[in-house]
Amino acid sequence: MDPVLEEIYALVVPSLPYVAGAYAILWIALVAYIGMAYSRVGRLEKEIAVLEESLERRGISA
Amino acid sequence: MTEPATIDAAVEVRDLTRTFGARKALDRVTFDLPTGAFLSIFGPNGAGKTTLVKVLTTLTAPSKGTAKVSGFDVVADAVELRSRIGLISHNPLLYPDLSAEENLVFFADMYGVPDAATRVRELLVAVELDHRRLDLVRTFSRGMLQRLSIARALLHRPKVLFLDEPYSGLDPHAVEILDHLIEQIRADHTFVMISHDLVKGLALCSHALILAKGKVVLSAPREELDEAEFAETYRATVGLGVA
Amino acid sequence: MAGEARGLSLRQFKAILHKDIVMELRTKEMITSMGLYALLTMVIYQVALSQSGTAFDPRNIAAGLLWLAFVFTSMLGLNRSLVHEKDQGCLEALLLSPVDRPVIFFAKAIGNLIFLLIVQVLTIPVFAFLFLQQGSYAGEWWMIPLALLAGAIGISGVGTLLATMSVNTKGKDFVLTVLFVPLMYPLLLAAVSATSAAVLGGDGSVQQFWTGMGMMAGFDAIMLLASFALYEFIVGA
Amino acid sequence: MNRNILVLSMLVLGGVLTTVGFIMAFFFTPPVLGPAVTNEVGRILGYQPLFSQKIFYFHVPVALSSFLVFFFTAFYGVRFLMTKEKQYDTRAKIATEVTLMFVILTMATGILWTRFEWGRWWVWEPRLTTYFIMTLLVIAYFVLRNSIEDEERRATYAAVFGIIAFIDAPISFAITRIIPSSVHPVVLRSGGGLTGSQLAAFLIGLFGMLMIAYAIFHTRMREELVHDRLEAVKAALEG
Repeated sequence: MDPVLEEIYALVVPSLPYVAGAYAILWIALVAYIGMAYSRVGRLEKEIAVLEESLERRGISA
Repeated sequence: MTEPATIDAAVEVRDLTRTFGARKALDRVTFDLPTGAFLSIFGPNGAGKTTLVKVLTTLTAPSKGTAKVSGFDVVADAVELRSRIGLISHNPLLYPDLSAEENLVFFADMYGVPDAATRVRELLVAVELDHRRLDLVRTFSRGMLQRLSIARALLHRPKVLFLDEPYSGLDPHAVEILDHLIEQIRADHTFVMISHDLVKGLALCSHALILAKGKVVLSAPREELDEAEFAETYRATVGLGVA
Repeated sequence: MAGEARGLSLRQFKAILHKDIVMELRTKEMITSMGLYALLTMVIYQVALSQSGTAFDPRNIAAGLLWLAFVFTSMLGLNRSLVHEKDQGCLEALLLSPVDRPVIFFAKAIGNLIFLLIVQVLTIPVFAFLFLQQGSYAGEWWMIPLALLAGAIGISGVGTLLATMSVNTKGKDFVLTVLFVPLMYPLLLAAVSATSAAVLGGDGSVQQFWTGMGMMAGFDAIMLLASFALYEFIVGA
Repeated sequence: MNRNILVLSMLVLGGVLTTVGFIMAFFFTPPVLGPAVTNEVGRILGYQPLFSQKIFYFHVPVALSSFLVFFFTAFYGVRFLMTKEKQYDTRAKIATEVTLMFVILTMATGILWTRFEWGRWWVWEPRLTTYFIMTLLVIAYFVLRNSIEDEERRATYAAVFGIIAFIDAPISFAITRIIPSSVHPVVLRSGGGLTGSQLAAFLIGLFGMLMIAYAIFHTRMREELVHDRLEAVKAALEG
């Protein structure tokens, strides 16, 4: 193997799992958190639409 | 400490509202109570009775509106107001590990009662607990506790007495004693009582108030009330349930 | 008018403190439970150190062990002192009287401080007797009470605020522990450092002691001020 | 609706900026040199570039953001105690929730770095210790909330504890550095500030992270508001 490359890999490769792991944890957690919040909002809004409809049918305004 | 110029009403409540988020514990409550009257507050659980008394005794601040007790505003003059009111609750509000006398002396100190020892002795005699004054409150029966807690409430000669379901959990004998004591002090005090017991509350009162969902459903002097109609209104509000 | 109000506040302060002390002398509930708890902790320490070998010098961790015992006993005591008020609704009766809320805070905090100091005074000789016999005490003697006092002030001040909160929650003592330990972390670190300097002595121990004391003084000042300012909200809620 | 669009664009922009910061960190910023080769006596014989230092470009933005968001817990706590309005309690609660999220992420990235650099999963090093305590404080905040039934009391206690915890965090930050401790290893770092492109990558990452924090906060806020509306409609229906 090219000695220069070897030196470079020796620098990068051992720490790569940790750097990649840190970055992955960060992004997966953030995306999951945001996604969950958005999906909950969506579900709640759907629920509200159903309820508001039945309110209208009963002729009461919320 | 100067008394306000005019004291027509012992309790004066105007548009009193107490909200937290969407929940309304009190909703524009308005009523007056003349000095010397006995008001019974009725209503289902969660109707706002306790909140109303908490606001009137300065333990909770109103969100909107005003309330005055004995001419003092519950927010602006809270400290003066506190020294003019007393509370008799279903809880004795006494320290079980202190003697009867120590309890009263302690509360006399808290109210800054002048010549505390004499006043305490005088009240112990009045509630017929003088012979037990050195005994720990822990050893007292329900009836004795009730008497002592009335003595505690009267220590600083309050103008207005608040009663928070004082009859709950009392045996018939203790009820009799309490009736008798209230009768004795009835003349020089204004009373505000929370009651679950329609018969008892109505028998004692000179004014009645029904709360439901934080609103005043009915507020009238005793003599203007038709008893059957009143009972009907009360039953209807209980059906309204918790606010 | 102002003088009159101050006179009343002083009378109320004395009344609450006096009442707490009389009740404690009568039941001896807090002192016995805290003292026994401290003794039991010593037994646990013996078990924990039983395999450490003869070369091990307990003096190196003495300060840490002592503060560990104080933290847990003080939480027990703090919880007790507020349960008294809560049990029969007496706290409500206190709030109904014309008393400034800070007076209640200071009276309860000083009461707790006194009980904690008593437990410390009782625990230290026992601890020294059980664990510190083989090595001689190397530091300056006056350092120990100073460090203990500075730590106890912080514990009783913030602890009174936290205990007033936790008696109104579902899991009283559990909630107190969860709130208390992380908040007290800086104080404990400084307290252990100062006490350790006092026990071990040696080069730089005086400087280490005063650094710890300074940190504790800072923590005490900031946290007492915050607790004092926020107590009214807690007690009124 | 405007608010929702703003939040969404902040989220997208935050995502773009953190990604740009990430790309810059890996492809454009010069590596930091650290002491690498030591002889038996521990003397440093040479320096080598530290690839693991790249964690810094997202670890520190998350850490700083967490502290900023924690400030809002205390800020809305004060606002609540002043006004007794429920909305400030909700805001404080969400701010603390976001703080918890960020603090845990700070710890996670920090631990991975420690594991590689020092060969241990956990070291009682001041920075990690402080964040550990902060995590416990934030968890305690939620334990406190969950153990109180009465809404208003819960809000008041949470506000008070939030304020005290926020005051406590910098104190423990300072004390872990000033009190001499025999536990944590002495860390040799090549000092000096960040160079131009390092600083740029770091700042871009930081701003991106702050935007994401803003977006998360408002998304959660929207969820709470919708939830409240739902409760109101249900109450109206039940008459």
